[in-house]
Amino acid sequence: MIKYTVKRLLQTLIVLFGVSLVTFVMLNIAPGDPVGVMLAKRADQETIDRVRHEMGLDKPYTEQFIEFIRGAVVGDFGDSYFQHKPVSEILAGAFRITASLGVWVMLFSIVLGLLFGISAAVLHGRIGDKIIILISTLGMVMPSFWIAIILQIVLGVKFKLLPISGLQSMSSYILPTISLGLIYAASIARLCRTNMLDALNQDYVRTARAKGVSEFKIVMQHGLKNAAIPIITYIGILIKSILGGSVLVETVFSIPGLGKTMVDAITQRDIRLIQGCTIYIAVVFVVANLTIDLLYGLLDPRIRVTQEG
Amino acid sequence: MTGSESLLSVHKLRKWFPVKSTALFGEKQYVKAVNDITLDIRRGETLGVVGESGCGKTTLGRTMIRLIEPTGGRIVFEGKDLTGLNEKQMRLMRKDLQIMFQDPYGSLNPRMTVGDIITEPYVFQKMYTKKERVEKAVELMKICGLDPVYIRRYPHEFSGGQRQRIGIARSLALRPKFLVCDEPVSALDVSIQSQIINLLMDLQQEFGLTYLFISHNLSVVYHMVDRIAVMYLGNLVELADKEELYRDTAHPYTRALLKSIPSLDFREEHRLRAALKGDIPSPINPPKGCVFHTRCESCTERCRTQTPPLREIAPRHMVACHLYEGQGKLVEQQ
Amino acid sequence: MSEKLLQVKNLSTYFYTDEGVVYALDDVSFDLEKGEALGIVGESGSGKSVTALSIIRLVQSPPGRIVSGEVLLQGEDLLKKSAREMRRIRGEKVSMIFQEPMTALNPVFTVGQQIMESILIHQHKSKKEAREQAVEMLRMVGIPAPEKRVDDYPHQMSGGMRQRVMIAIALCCNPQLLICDEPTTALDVTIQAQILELIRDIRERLGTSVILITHDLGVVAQVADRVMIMYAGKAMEYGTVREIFTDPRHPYTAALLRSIPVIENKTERLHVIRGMVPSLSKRPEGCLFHPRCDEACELCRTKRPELVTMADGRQVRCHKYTDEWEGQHNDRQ
Amino acid sequence: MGLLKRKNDVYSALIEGAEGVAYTSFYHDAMRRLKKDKIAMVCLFVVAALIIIAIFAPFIAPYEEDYMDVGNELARPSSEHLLGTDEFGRDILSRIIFGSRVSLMVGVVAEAIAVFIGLVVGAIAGYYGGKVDAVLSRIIEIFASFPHILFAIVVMFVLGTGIMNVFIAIGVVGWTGLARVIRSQIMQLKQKEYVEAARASGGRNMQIIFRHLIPNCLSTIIVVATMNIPSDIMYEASLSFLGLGVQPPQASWGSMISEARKFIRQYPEYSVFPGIALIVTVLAFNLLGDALRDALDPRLKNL
Repeated sequence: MIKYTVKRLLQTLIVLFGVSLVTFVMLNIAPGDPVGVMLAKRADQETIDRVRHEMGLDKPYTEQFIEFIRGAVVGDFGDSYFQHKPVSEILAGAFRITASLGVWVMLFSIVLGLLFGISAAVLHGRIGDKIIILISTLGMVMPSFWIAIILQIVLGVKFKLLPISGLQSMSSYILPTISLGLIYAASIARLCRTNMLDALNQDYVRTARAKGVSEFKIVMQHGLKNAAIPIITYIGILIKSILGGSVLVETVFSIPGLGKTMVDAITQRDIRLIQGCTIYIAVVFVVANLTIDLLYGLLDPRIRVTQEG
Repeated sequence: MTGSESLLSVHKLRKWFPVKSTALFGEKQYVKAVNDITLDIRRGETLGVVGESGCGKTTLGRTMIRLIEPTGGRIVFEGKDLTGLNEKQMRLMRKDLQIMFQDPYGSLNPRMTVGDIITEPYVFQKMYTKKERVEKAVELMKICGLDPVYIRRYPHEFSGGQRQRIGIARSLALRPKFLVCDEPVSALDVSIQSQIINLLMDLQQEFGLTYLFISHNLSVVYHMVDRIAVMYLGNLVELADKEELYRDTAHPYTRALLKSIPSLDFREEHRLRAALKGDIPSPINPPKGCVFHTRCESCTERCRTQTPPLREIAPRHMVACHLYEGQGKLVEQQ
Repeated sequence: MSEKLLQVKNLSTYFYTDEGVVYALDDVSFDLEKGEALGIVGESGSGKSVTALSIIRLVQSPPGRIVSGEVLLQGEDLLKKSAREMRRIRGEKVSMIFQEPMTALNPVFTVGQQIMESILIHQHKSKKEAREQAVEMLRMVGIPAPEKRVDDYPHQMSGGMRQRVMIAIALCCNPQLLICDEPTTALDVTIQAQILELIRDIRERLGTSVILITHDLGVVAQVADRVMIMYAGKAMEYGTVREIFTDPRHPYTAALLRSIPVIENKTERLHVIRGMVPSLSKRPEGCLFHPRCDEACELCRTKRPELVTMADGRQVRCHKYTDEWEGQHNDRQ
Repeated sequence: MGLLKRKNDVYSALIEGAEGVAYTSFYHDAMRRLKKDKIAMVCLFVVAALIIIAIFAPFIAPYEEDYMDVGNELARPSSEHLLGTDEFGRDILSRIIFGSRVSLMVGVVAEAIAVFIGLVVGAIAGYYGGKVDAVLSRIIEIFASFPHILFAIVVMFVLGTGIMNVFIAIGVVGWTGLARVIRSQIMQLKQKEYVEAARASGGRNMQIIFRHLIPNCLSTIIVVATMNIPSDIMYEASLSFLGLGVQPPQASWGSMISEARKFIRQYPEYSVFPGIALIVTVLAFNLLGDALRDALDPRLKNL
């Protein structure tokens, strides 16, 4: 188990370094003249050179990269050119908002997903299973931004039941959570159903039945415990998708989360902020993935308890 | 039928698989699948290799034809040392060394027709024109008891027994001299098993083949072979002509193997008694001294510390066991 | 109460697949005395495993369905029992072990938990008592240092050990009938000998009746008292071990015995049963074995023989032992 | 040797004999299974219809892509404009029809890029294993750490907007999933006995990869690609929705929904129509992917 943990930690460090390298290259080297892109020709060459010097972009790439890494490790991504505030400050605030929404979306999708998934597996072959498959397939194809707008029109504008923007009150969480959560609830349902069916077809379930164990206990204990392992690994991917998906929902409901910050930064061409945002989100995902992998090791005895010599 | 001079021999052949050691910084650990085995197979002979799972018989078969690269020892085929050949040279030698497999479903590519499967060796060795290859395929199918009309069918349309015949046809395509048969009948029903065994014996007659016949089923092996090599946890424990091995078995493990076979004698007094206690130890760190000592009734202090050398206690009857200390002469390891 | 523990009458189980109806088990009858061991022998696709699954009603439906017949356990017909009643019987009166020890145990539960689960369902015991009983069961099936191994996970054990755990699970509530579906096929020959010896000891010590399903006639000779030979879903011959091995009457039984390589006999070429095992959905007309039988004649090709009980109690499904056979004798190919 | 003598009759027997025998190749079987699945046939029909609409859009659409019916902006559905007009008076139905071009092209082109990269990286990592696999797996992990949408946005930012850049952005981001699937499949296939048989008769690495490994991955590639196309289409729509994908006046369902948002009060249905077109397309591809998986690889079927 320790070996598994250390190996994973090492791999994560490499990935983090790789993530920062890719982001740095894409934003500073690929576009050629980042400052030119940033000021979008709204300034003459002389100001461009001054800004380039100010941001230290005239130094050789390797030096810039080392400086960038030293800063990133400490959480300092430099200052946003347009907001004249440290990027890390903007991101911290934005992250709190996205995180609070993200938690609700995760809860919503996991609870709904497991509920539908398990019942579909238990009702396998009967109508219930077919209905759930249909609903979950439909759920997966609904673009989150489109549902967001429809909910806004129907519940917000027409019936004025729920606030249609911002995250001030609790009720303002409902619409964004549903529109973002629906897709993930559907994919968890499908994943859970497949894994449950797979687990219920294993030999050890036949052994359990030969012992006289009740169907309910077979599903809940034997089936779920084995099916849970792949589902937990999916939660890692879920976090990444939520971070991605929030871009759309935050734009529709104008919630100043990480996603919206990112889009605004892109439209304003604020290189430092874009760079900070991308790294920040990737790091959150990588760390979350690591914790889930370690959790995965605890849950699956085949990893926790290695083969005796 | 058995010529005198040796077709293929191996000297202290070794294959150790590195294992990711559980201890983080511990020294490298190995599964010693094949441990310094010396064997000599004569032209036209069938040598049986018998042993339980994890004894290394499959690895030995594949290492002998360098399908798996050995970690030590020498392989000599028709006087030529194969161990040193580079890939290109080895590829030419592949014509004479072939292999057939156990799993009728895993040994044939489901996406290729029977004709393509059998003639694929010609593609790799760049032999014959397209037309000649089809003729060869038809010829090989007939020899192996398959109706050539089905040449364009896919493996999933054949029974287990027929698939084994396709595998045999493929292994004969390059007219090999030496054939490794890795448990060719273990996955088949009894009635189909005897059909394939008879086919293999007929082919040996017709083409003067030399077989290395690997199996965990001693009675199947006994029927097919001239000599039997018994392996345990990567080591050769006994090697003898089959009657000699059965009549006066030397090594305790061979005796246990023979006694464990459920015979058709149903009488109460002859019924099976378990000959061996406990389980096969883990191959990662096998027992010191004689690997079998942990399960052997006549185990002595010497067995726990010293690895018994292979010695010839009777003409062409070798055994690696301290019980025969001082008898016969040591097999000198060239 | 009849002395017979189990009476199976005309049991048939068919599988309804999109390629057609598979007659996996077709009109099979046999019975089992208390403490007796019955060997069910057949090649793959002969329906032997389906027999066991039908008795204990674990046939997966769809696509499988028990179509007809009775399974009387001490006079009570299991086919009429409700699902809840069957759950009480499974593990308490009848239990079963399977072929693949590697996959038959749940990887995320310890071995002890899986034994205790059966105890806690059928016997009202505290967790502590159940755990002690589990350790006792592990000792009884010959697992060294059971107190320590009880908390091991299946992946920490060898194939042989896991099969012993399976037996411990099956026997922890002392059932009257233990069904073993090819229990030693996946094991090495020396480990197989240990498991067969264990099964024999259990019969002596606990008096449990055993149904042993296998394709290996040697295994049957070593453990069983009576034997039923199955082919393509039907019973071909039924008799005591002595009768079947010394005087095999059905051509298939005789051919099977002759085609097994045995070390002692010196024959050069193995006796072969020509052709292939028939498909269970497209079965041959007349006697199912006639395409592969050397003594087949016109009668065999047209009329399917019944299972006939002969004077000495032996049962054979072959026209040779019916009076019609004399007439047909001459025109055999 | 007796064999040569029979040469001619062997040959003639081969021709008249083998010809007559019907044989079902693997793909015949798969097609037969697919035909039995009614839903799959419907989806196949929908996808085919979409492709035809996309190709012949100029002939099918009642109006030009950017024809403005001045003075008739935000008109409700009428006989002239079946789905009404947008804020510039352009016919919504025609723009949806032209929009199908963008979506299908992105689905195909982006997925082609993703499949190419994924196949190459996955096959090499899977086949060679060891250090090569360790390095490539880390690279896969690095690219998989970025949320799909964000990475595409950054790529768009670097490359600039425009349809070609959208294809590249989505393609360059979407290959990690397929790479992982191919890698694990190649690792399994590598141990198959027919690969050992090929190596035993002198087959070179490249021959083995192309004759044995890739053909046996084909069904997985087809299934995974078909399942990815809908998400690619969704990503394009999202990018365009954020104004970072297809730029006006070119019609894309995503950008239409984004424009429609501004006129929720006057003409709420405006944003519904492109949404429905998007959902139908994505649904068709999704169900087709499921059906293909069941037909091509019965084992993958989740019962």
